[in-house]
Amino acid sequence: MAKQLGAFVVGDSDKCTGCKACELACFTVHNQKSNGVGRTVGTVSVPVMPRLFLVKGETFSVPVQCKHCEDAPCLNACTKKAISRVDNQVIIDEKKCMGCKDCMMACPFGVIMLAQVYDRGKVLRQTTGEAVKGAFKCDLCAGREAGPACVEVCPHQALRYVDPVEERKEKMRRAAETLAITKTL
Amino acid sequence: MTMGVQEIEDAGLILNFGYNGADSHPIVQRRIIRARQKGAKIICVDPRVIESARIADIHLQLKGGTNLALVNALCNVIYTEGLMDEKFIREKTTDFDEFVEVIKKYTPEDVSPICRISPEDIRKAARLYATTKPAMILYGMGVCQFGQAVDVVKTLADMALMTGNFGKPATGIGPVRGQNNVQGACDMGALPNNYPGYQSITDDAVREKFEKAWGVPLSNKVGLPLTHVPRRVLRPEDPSKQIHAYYIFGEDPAQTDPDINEVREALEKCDLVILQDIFMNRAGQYADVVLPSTSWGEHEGVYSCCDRGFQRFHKMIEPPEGVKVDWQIISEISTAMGYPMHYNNTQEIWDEMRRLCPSFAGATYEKLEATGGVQWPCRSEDMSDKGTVYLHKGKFSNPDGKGRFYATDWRPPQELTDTEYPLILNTGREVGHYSARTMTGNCRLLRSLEDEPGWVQINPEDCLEYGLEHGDLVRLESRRGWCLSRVSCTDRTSPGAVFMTYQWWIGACNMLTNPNLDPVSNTPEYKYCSVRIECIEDQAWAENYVVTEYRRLRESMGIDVSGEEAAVQ
Amino acid sequence: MNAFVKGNPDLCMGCRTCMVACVVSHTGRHIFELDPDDYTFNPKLHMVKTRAISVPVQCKHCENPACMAACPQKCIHMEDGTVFIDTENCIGCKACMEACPVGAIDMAPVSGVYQPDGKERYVANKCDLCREQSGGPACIRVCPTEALKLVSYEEIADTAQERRLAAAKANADGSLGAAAQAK
Amino acid sequence: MTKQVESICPYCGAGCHIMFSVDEAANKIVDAVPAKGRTNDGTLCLKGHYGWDFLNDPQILTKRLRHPMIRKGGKESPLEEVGWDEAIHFVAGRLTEIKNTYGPDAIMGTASARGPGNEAAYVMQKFMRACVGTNNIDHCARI
Repeated sequence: MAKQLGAFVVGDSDKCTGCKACELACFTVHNQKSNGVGRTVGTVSVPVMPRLFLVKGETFSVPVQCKHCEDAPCLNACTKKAISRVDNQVIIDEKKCMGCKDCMMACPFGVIMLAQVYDRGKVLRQTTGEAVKGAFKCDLCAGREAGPACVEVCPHQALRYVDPVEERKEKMRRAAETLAITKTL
Repeated sequence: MTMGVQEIEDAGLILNFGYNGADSHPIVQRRIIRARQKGAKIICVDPRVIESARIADIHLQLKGGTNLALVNALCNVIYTEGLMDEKFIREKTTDFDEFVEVIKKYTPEDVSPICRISPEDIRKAARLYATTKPAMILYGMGVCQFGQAVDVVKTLADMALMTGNFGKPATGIGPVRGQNNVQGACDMGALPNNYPGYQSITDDAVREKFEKAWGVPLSNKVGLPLTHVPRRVLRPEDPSKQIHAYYIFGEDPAQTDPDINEVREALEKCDLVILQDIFMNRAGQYADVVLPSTSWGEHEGVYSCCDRGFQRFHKMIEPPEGVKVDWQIISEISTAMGYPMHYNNTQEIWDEMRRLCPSFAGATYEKLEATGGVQWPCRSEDMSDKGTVYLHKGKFSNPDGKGRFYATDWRPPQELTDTEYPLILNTGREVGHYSARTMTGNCRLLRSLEDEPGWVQINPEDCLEYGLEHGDLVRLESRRGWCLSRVSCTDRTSPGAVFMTYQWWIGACNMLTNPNLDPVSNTPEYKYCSVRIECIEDQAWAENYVVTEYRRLRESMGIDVSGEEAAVQ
Repeated sequence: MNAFVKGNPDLCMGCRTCMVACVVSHTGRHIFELDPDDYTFNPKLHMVKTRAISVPVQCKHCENPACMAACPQKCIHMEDGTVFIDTENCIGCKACMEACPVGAIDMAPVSGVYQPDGKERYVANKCDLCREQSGGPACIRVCPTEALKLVSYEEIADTAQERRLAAAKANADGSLGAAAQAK
Repeated sequence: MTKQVESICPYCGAGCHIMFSVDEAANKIVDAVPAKGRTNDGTLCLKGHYGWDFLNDPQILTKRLRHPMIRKGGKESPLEEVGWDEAIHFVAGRLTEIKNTYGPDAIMGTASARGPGNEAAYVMQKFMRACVGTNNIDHCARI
């Protein structure tokens, strides 16, 4: 059956040690082609801008990123229609973005950021010389064979790719089996 | 059914053989569940894990098409281990010895490889049935829709005879009749070999009674079962026996008969096809004339429910303009053909019928109204005669008052699986929809719960082998036709066996089913034919086809589909 | 403490009357008054069928609901024994769906309400014990085999107490040996 | 004002009693609740509770037939609405013609195991036997 709900990545604060490998992987994968960022030293030619954000509190640390909402405030807010749904995932078309920041304000998770856009290591300039800035967020590494880089690289498997429909089926099956145990009441 | 539905929950043991109450009669299944709660033992015999199997003490998950081998083996164990009710057999039955000659050959060890059930389980089940009283047998289409249906019914009855499970409360054997008035249609003689009240047309005295009552000579030639119609239209052995007119009243053979391609061909070729119904249905597309009749709720009368219960139903709303009551339409056609028929109301018809049927004579409208309904036989009009809850009390209906044993050898279904068609197809009901779906299909809620193309249950092992995921659309083919369906990956069906429900137009499993008939009952072998699965690479095309084809079929039924958005991408 | 609806797989036959009842109950209107075109079929309990079990699964109205904690929009509230979602501010972010260990929350379309890209609005959907309807949970009322039951903490606590009593008695009988049973 | 009528569910063989409330002025059924029948004892299944839209002909799947229709130009031509007299005499004429040409056993009839009820089944088998003159009458208990 066609996918019904968008997938997303979620962190497990019990496993996460705050090492930020996920952030670096995310930045690298999204800047390999455009800015030649490789795996070795010396190829980081642009500022590091990950699309998931590690958050540390006194008692927890876990990355936070886009949930690809089903009634996405960012998509609803974007008057330029630069945000659309591709195979149920919410994707920003960075070329169309005017940098009006509505999506940033709309997102309740704070996972959309605005930053200068780089190409081949140099910042893109507008006709009047100012740097081009665009909104960007997690795109689930759309088109990447092995799926989200953050999930793949995390040394503690603290990040999980969630297909909510499939996971729910599994959880309901377990709940049904529990009901077979608690039927005595 | 020899017993009443209300008795089911008082049974000590229920042998639930080839019957899926949960999908066919949820309210009868309720009684089975209540019986279980009150401590009844349940033996479930079904190739799938149906609801009764889930709560059964013993579930014999036999291979499809091996019913008689199993029943013979069960009888074998009861006989060899001396678990019979000797007194009952001596006093109340005949032909026991001939019966024993046959079942002797069916030891659990011989039958085990045929049914794929261990000899121990066969022995355990037979002992449990024989030693738990009172025991009743409930069976359904899992018995009747086979090439060897009548033999299995009789041999199941043998089990009850061997153990004296007849003529007492919560015993006996019961086909739980499917539809709201299928028992009634049989009661009223809508059968090629019986007048109303199961009085045989070949019995001269009976025929004379009806000739006197109806004022015309009557034919004593047994008529045609409806499953022979396609053959008699397309390829009559004897041209003089060809069928040229088919008066279809309240049926949809183009949806619920087996091998629909052949049925549709026959309807196209038949000179005159008349459809009398409340909704346009699939057969209507081949009808030369369509007569609109009143729906349930717009007329009154009597239904017979599954356990011989006559019950009054009432008119509640006025029918739309231009629609007539069924018996009025038929009376007018009869009068126009020279046999005047005129009734003012259903009570007149009912009273005329009662005078001709001794076993229904006592079921007056007044009594049905006062008591909420009576189970026939009900012979005296006196209010004291409240009908009969269970049959065969004291004696059987055979002339000698005895139950007759009957046994025969098992034979496999007609169309066995082979390398080209490796899977067994079993078909059955959808709980949320009903038969040809012209009523429930027009109920938004029931349609939202389940809709085209319906599901095909496939075992996880087969899903793995074919590379199928739950929810994929798949194409199923048999020697007779093909259809699409959606994969339900479940271990409730065994490897090598798939199951579909017959309510669907796109997932029309009757495009696949085999019209092989039981020689006596002429019921088709819906429960067993061989099919193959073809995976569909382009799932997007398949999803699109389901939507557009469904819309095209609805449009051909006169539904305005213009408002519906474009196909699913 | 919160109550919840509990299904019993020994009584359930998988007929899903409860699921349809749930949809009708939440339209707030009677089946005969229901306009077939203006509601969405979003039952708040779902039938689960394994080889050995048929039973509906729905929200357990937990005392420390993971969903309530996970919701960024603070749509999920706990009030008079029920955990319910006020979907007005829901953005369909599925945090609650992911957080719920029972799988009791799914996303359901809101009929006739569309997003700018033409997709119907989806919001979180879970059992609210029919708090806005009279007569309590509709699923319990229609189940033909009374397989669904409204369980309160008190009842669970009472049962626990009975079990403790039985266990203590068994313990005492056991330690005294056969003599005790003979009495 | 609504009238209470206890009747029988039109769907399966369980024969459940249902208490209907009928708004006679609006000619509509407005409520259906389980009644204490012998077999259902105050319970119903999903069809008994919710299978009622069909009464108002919502035309989701098929359409309610409202007029007699005949394919005047033969099998391929469309069905045309006609009056009852024309339909009755068309059927009676064609059946008589076929009966005279090929004999009564060339005609097959079915009764209905569903809504019409026992009386309609009785009249149909009487029509096939007394008027047409054949025992070619059956119904879908067979299938």
